[in-house]
Amino acid sequence: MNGLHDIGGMHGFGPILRDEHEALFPEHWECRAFALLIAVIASGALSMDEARDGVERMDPLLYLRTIHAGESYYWRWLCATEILLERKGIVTAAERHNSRPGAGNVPAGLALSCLKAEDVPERVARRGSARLGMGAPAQFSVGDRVQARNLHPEGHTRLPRYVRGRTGRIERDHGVFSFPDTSAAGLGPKPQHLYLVRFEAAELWGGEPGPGAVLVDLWDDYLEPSDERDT
Amino acid sequence: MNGLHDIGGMHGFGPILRDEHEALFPEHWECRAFALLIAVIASGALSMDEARDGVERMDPLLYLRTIHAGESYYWRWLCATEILLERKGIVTAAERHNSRPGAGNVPAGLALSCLKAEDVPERVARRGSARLGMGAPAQFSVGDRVQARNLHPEGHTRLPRYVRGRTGRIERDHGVFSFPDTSAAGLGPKPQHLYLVRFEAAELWGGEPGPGAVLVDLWDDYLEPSDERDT
Amino acid sequence: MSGDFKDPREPGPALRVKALEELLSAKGIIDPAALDVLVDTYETKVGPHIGARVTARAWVDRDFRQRLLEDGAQAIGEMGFGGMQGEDLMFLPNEPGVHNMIVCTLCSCYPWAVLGLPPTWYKSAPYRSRAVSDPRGVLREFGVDLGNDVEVRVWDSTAELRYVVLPERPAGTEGWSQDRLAAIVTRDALIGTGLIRAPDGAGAPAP
Amino acid sequence: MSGDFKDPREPGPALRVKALEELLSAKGIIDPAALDVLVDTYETKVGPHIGARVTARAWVDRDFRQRLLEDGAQAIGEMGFGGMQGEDLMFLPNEPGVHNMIVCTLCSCYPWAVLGLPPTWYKSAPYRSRAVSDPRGVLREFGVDLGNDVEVRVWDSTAELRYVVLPERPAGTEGWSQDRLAAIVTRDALIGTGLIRAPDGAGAPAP
Repeated sequence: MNGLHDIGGMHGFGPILRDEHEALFPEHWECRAFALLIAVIASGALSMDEARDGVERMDPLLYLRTIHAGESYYWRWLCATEILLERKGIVTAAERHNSRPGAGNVPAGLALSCLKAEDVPERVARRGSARLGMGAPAQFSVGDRVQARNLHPEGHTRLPRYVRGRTGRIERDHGVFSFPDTSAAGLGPKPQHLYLVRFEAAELWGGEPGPGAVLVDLWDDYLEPSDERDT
Repeated sequence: MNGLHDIGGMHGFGPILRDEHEALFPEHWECRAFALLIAVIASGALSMDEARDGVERMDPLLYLRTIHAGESYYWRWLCATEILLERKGIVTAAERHNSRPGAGNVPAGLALSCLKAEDVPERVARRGSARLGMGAPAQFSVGDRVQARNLHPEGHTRLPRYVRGRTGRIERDHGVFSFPDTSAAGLGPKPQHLYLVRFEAAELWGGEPGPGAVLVDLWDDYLEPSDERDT
Repeated sequence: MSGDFKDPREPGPALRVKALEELLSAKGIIDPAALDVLVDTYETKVGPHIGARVTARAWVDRDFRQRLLEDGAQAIGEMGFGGMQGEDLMFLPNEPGVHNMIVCTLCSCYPWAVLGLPPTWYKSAPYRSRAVSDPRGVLREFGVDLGNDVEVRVWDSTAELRYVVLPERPAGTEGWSQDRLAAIVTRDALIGTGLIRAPDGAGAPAP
Repeated sequence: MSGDFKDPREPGPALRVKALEELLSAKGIIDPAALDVLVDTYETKVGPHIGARVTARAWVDRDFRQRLLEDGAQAIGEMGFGGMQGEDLMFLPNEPGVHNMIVCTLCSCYPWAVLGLPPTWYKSAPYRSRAVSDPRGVLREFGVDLGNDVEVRVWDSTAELRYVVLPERPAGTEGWSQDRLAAIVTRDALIGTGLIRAPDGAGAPAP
């Protein structure tokens, strides 16, 4: 989705405002919104990919207020949680509005497991990799020149606009991961290789004052071979 | 400037809301903001390029409210007028704040001519072309394949992000026009050819349901020759 | 934090416009009476009826149509029209298999001299964002369902050229007067977001 | 019109979160007591002190450093660290002539397991927009002025990999204990928006 969230390379947002004394959760609701989304993900009701998709579908104006006008970041988590639980039929808008469960219940087929307080430490400390335990053919190898495809999907994607159509080099093969575009849409993990791709700053932005590069993790489906010569 | 105004190809703004009975200027201030900017441009105090630059430099949040949340379009004109008159030293922020002229006056060197009521009809109906009455070498000819440069200027530009790096064909040479990027920055007109460039929809957006193209007016400085084969 | 224009410490737009107008008037840069005339011009004189009359003439006058397509500003000048935001003008003829549509993705450029000031939707995010990337979807929202065999050309007004769609004359309007034809030309058809259909009983002779 | 969340008819976030929490609790999907523990974990247990301790050890223990660069998650696991938002972890060593910096342009991914939850500026438009296109300008705002001979590598966290900068050990800290070294490692240095300087009198023996 070409949304406001895809903000890399934009201008006009002014200086970086820092507050070294800010509280982690200035208002109480923020810590609840934070923990709520984590607990909902832990229950299996939704995935991180879906959560990101939910943030991207919140109203652009409110989204902008959370990144530019001092509104709490956790508005994004709250909106994403509401949007996704509604999409999945787990909490309907009517239930939210009435603040009480409706006649319907959690849809059959969702095997949810409630995260209990005593299991939180283990959950937070769990070290399992997000890599999938399955093989998939790798389209590229380290050192290959690749071009990011010029895709404009209306759904969730992790291919930033600023690299689309630009040429880079595979720096590392991270292994096989779930593909966010299909995963967020409920179409399954579509397992494929994820690569670390290095784009020279000059390739992305034109002239730069010194040497530089942006390194981005991109999936096989985002990439095609490049026939551009090395620079 | 890669700003929120450069919105072609974005998603997430919902349906097109139409009101067939809307007034031209729902609130009185809107008609004054409209006419004020036109009169200021007519005075020679600023150019259309500068006016667009001013809109792009207004706060992103207010800008978004005017394109997405029902705030008046003429906020853009009002903000642009304020920003530019201040930049040029014609009306300072202090003067606006106090609602009275300060000790300083219009900077010397600006030969402004006030648009009088009796001259409005002639001004509105004036048919002079915006083409410049001077020659400039044309880099391209009708039929040439061209690639829009991948430029990311921090100042005003009329090269939309969605065509950057994409390949099209020169359909028409409009003649020599002033170059907005330098004109808006007060660096002069840098006269050059302006072309109508046709980009196939599939080149811009990937797969499309039917044949289509986007036609964009682009200046010589935005373009380079393309060695891509015809499709 | 930056930029919330509803900050109660900030004056609203009415006060801000008034302050600017008074300051510029005091400095001799603008004449408030000229503002009155400008507003009146676009409220009462310049509007889509101009585009409708130009279109009707192009439908009945083959030579005019040709001149219109060659140099739009020159041709509408013959009819006494033209001027601001229409100095360099191209009319885009719809034909069987080709549909044209105009937009300004970067701001809200519009052929004022032919259509007056644009409607709010033309200046808003949903239209500006999707017209270039999903024109068929946009057209469907306007009730226009083009077959996938029709080529859609979207004209993004990035320079001082101004574009206007020249719609196809609907069947069943043979023998109509220019005035009667002008009455069925809509603003949306001239933007390219509408088609012109002859009203019921169109084939009947003019009353 | 759409989306003004300050619409007085809409409940504020506190009420909305409360409603969701109660509904999900009633449905048996979440346990409010687990939320308490999650909040406490990130308020009191997981934070940039972890990254500081890892860094200090990497500075004094060459073998650990090598393991850390080979598999960050595995190596910090030796120290009892790791977990959520740090399952796949790469440490990026700064060196003479190479400076690393992390960002997430698409959302706000951040190596929680090493740094805790990110500061607001990291999640905000000015940093996210400019880190990739103008990193030197961003660094200057943080008081870091890199020469144009230094290569700046910006790591945009678009996947589940999490990146952490491994800063250079400042001169004058020879012989310091790991604890003393950890105390000078800043969160910003681990993001790549700061450099670590030894405090005055750094060269003196530890007290």
